[in-house]
Amino acid sequence: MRALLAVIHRDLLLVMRRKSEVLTALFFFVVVTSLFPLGIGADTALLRKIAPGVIWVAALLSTLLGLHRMFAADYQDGALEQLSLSPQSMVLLVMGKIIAHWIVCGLPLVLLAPVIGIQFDLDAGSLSVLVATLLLGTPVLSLLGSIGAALTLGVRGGSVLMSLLILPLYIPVLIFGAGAVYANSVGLDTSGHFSLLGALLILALAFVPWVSAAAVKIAIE
Amino acid sequence: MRALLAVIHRDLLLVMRRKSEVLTALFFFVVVTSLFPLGIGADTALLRKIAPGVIWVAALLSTLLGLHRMFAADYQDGALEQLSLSPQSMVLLVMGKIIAHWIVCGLPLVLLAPVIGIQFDLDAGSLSVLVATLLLGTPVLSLLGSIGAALTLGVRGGSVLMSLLILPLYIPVLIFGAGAVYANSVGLDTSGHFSLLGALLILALAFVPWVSAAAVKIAIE
Amino acid sequence: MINWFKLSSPSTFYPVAGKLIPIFWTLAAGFGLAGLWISFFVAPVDAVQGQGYRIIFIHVPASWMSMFIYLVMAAWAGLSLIFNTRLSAMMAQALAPVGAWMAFLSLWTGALWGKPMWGTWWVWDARLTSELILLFLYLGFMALQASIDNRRRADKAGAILALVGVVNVPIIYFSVKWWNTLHQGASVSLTKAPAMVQTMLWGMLLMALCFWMYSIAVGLMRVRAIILEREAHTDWVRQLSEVKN
Amino acid sequence: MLEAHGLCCVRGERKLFSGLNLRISTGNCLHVRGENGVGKTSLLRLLTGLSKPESGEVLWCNQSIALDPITYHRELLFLGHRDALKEDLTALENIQMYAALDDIDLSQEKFLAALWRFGLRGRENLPVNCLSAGQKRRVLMARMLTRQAKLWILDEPFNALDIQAVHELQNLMIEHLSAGGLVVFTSHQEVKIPNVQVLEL
Amino acid sequence: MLEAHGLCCVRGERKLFSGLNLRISTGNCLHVRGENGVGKTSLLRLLTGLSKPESGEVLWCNQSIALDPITYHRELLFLGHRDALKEDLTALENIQMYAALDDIDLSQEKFLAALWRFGLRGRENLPVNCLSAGQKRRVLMARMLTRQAKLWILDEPFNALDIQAVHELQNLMIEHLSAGGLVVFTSHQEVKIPNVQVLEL
Amino acid sequence: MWNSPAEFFAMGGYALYVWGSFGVCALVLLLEPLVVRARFKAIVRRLKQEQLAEQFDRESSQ
Ligand code: HEM
Ligand SMILES: Nc1ncnc2c1ncn2[C@@H]1O[C@H](COP(=O)(O)OP(=O)(O)OP(=O)(O)O)[C@@H](O)[C@H]1O
Ligand SMILES: Nc1ncnc2c1ncn2[C@@H]1O[C@H](COP(=O)(O)OP(=O)(O)OP(=O)(O)O)[C@@H](O)[C@H]1O
Ligand SMILES: [Mg+2]
Ligand SMILES: [Mg+2]
Repeated sequence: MRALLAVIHRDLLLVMRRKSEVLTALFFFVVVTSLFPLGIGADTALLRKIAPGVIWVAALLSTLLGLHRMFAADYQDGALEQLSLSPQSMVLLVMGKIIAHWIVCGLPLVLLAPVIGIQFDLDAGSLSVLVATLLLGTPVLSLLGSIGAALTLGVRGGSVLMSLLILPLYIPVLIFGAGAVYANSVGLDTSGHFSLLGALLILALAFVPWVSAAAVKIAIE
Repeated sequence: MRALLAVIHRDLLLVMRRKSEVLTALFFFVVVTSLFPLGIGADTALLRKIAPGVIWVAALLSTLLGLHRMFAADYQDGALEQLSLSPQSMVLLVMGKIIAHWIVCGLPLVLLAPVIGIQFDLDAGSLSVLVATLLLGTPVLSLLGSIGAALTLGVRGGSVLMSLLILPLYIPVLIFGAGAVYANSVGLDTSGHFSLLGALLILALAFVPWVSAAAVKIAIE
Repeated sequence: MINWFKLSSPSTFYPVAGKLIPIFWTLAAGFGLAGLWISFFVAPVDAVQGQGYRIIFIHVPASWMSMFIYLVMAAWAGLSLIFNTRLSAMMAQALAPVGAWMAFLSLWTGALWGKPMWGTWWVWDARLTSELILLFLYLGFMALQASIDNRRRADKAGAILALVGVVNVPIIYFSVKWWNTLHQGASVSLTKAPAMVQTMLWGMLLMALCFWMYSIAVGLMRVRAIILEREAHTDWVRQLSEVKN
Repeated sequence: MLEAHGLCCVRGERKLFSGLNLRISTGNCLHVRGENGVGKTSLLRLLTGLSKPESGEVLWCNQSIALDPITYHRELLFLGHRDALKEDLTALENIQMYAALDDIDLSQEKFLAALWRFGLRGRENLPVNCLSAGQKRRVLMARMLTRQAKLWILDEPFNALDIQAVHELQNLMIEHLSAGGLVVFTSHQEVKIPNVQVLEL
Repeated sequence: MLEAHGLCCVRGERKLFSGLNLRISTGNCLHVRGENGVGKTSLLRLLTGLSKPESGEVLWCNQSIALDPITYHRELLFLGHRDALKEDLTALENIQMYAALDDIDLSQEKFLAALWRFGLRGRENLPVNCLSAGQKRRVLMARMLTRQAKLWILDEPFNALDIQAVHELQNLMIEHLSAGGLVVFTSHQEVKIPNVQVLEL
Repeated sequence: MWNSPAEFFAMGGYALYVWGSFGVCALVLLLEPLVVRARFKAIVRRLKQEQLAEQFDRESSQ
């Protein structure tokens, strides 16, 4: 437990050292969602219709962008080797890194989503569903992402390859997440979507840290 | 001139060594454009309407993803220092790197765009306009991107910060690019858009290499 | 005749700024009080928009200042790049947050105005969009400077970014404008405010002056803090009365 | 006590060494020598468990290190060619962070004292990327002091150090040995440590 | 002929040295010494023009290097702490790539001969990330041979090299000097090069 | 123009928007200088401490 906190603390400290880093995942989210109206046009009805999809895709992409940071820097300067030599189970260390990633890249999105929603003219009901789906979904994104980040360690062009590996895994989250918001906006029941998202989260929590730890070990061998 | 070719050759060789890298910008483009129908739903009329915007935004994001590669690796292992000590003007070297980036990240998009366009049910006229705008626009993206890549060299979290710096600069390209396709689809004249895109390209070609070279020099000082 | 070169060294500028700050605060407060009085008690109700239009008295000044400050900031940045003067880089660094706040206020008040007038918090109109992008440019500038440890490098990198931004702001503005006129959203049309009544104009002018003076005052305060931080190890800082024990 | 039986190491298609046995007991020191590329680094990585041997096994206290790596790692300190310091954090933060991960509780003063001992006074709070090549290695020396491990495995620890720092590191190693520690290291330079075993690869 | 007048170097808030003058003429060699962190690397970077001095100037053939960096760089070879090799490319590709950028035309055999001279026979086509620490430095030595520059500025070139390679590098430097070259280098080890000037920082 | 304070605060039904704008605006304009001043004071305090530390150093070395 102490080691878990130590890893989280260390990663957050590293992020804080570059103050900008705390905000950049968030900024990226805002900028991408703002690009769409520019590309598509200012028709409010149209925008409202595509809003859930756009916001979810943007959330997905901004989580993705921060992913390479999870292990890559530590791998390159040999710190990951040192971590794996510390008397802690790798699973714990990986879990700590995932949590730190979520705090930096996931949580801010959840908090900011309402503002973006307003830009797309969503109503209050849709906004609350959106936030709830993001709250359940972004941890899954961080968890699944860690697998890709670990698998592509030390592979040049890794960050792009990683996106490629992970995006297919992200698709269920995207579909249920955006689906729930859409269902709500047309007055359908959303509990099905939510329980599926919850199930994904539990599944991911149960298995992913082990998988990622194994992948990390393979990478440093 | 020989140095320009040498830089291009070197960068392409490095990319080829990781074969996956050649394809990943392209795959990313494909995956992002395919995510949208998943997030938004399969309504053909709606998809056709948002197609130009989505394709252009995807092109923009996939150019962005490869950008950090332009200088970062060379900076970290000291090769950029060595390049700047070679008896060549920095502007030339930077130009070479920009061209190499475009060949890897821009050109494939142009070639693949028609296929994506068909997925969104665009007609032949729109497709050709789309390809033409991409052909004019993606070099501008590579050029402008090099500024951000150079400015964020050695800055931790650089790749996310870079997106933040560059995306605002990309907006005119996005607007004219997507705008031309849209205008064509509603039967308006597109020559205005094209001449603006061309003007942007010429402007960028004339100024950006110098700006980026200055930024690179600042970074290695 | 003031010796400008002498004034451009942080050590001489620091005390001068200290003396100027209260002056600008007084000016800001004076213009502000007068402006507020006019905006709430003199300016008549607007025929179309009712009392809601009074937001104009802060919205327009904030919008103007956000754009104006960017220009000033870029000018300082350019000076620092060309002449390698320390003070101008510090000026640019100090102005960025002020400008960012102004851009934020413009967006905030605009959104709060848009809801009653247009029925929506936000539309993708040229002016609004370019204001949003301006905010991003400010934030990018600040983020870039914050993430580079080496001060000299941070200054130069920031200066390059600011100058690139200056070239781009008009391009962005016109591109968004043309884009918007091509396929405008049907829901809203931006009508200009009805012909300004004389008193309204005065109120706006006074408030704009207030914002201007405020920006100068806060900018100077920030510059002083930055000077102290950066020159902490020089002799003249050690000799300062506020630092000496 | 560290033992290795019949170690064989293959990199790519090249067999670097095979049938290598070694045995180091408490208070002893092993200097692995050999020309560039002969496989010193590869051997050390086998001993830490970072990579697995083609055949053979490594024993710590008569138990294979693959069985219970966590207990083994609790007693182990490995320094490689790369310094594994976070460039954005300060020297102090770096060694504190490693201590937290290694489950070591020390007061702030101890850390500072360790850094000062190796000439980093006044540089504790400088981000590591501002330090010179030798100063980075000195931070690692401070970590050796605070890590409190029994077995040290050091890959060319004398690189980039100036003459005085080389002396200090030798003293540190001698101290560690006389306190019952074990040291395995590689170096191309001559090293003055009493009764050191040499393994020529 | 390399000259420096009144060089002053400031890093962060620390003044590393000031008023430093030096002058090296053809066929001469300067060994910059000093403890870790004294500013050797910083001085070398000033001499290459990679960073600008706070005050003072560096002259090459009586002309400030800031005026015409390209001509200066044509005569200059700088090797730093980092090896600047692309890990994905092979040793051969690495030196060929640098030659292309440096405007040097050599046949493939010349490059191979250079690599072989430094014991990399059989490893020319291995990606650099498979090479050992010392072998990477040997690739740099091969580059010194093929670069054909007049002025060599080398930052701790003897690091990670084994004894034999150290000898070879010394011979290489002596050869270069007797052919009318100039060398500036740093090293914490003793170096056997005839009539070397020493600069203690 | 205003008949009662209540009417003034109601702003003809636009209270939320008008006071939301003016309120946030006032908040920002007041808080920003306060934050800057706090930062300034913190810097001065740090500088003072450093000088004290140096004095001690000098005295103890003598
Ligand atoms: C978030 C929303 C808004 C933003 C970002 C915004 C931005 C701006 C900017 C940048 C200006 C200065 C432009 C110039 O002087 O050329 C401006 C002026 C102005 N805005 Fe807004 N605005 C917003 C909403 C509104 C709304 C809702 C109204 C009224 C219905 C409005 C009315 C005005 C008026 C009357 C001016 C001054 C007109 C002029 O000088 O030409 N704005 N706004
Ligand atoms: N994929 C591969 N194919 C062939 N040979 C390889 C491969 N990977 C590594 N090698 C060889 O294995 C050896 C690795 O040696 P190692 O790094 O252990 O050397 P070392 O003794 O530590 O040398 P140094 O003193 O230079 O640090 C090198 O000779 C290298 O060329
Ligand atoms: N931002 C900074 N603030 C304070 N000191 C700094 C800063 N950046 C660098 N330094 C100091 O400048 C010096 C850099 O020295 P340099 O790298 O030139 O040393 P060196 O002589 O090459 O040492 P080595 O033998 O270890 O390679 C170090 O003492 C370092 O602590
Ligand atoms: Mg080795
Ligand atoms: Mg050095």
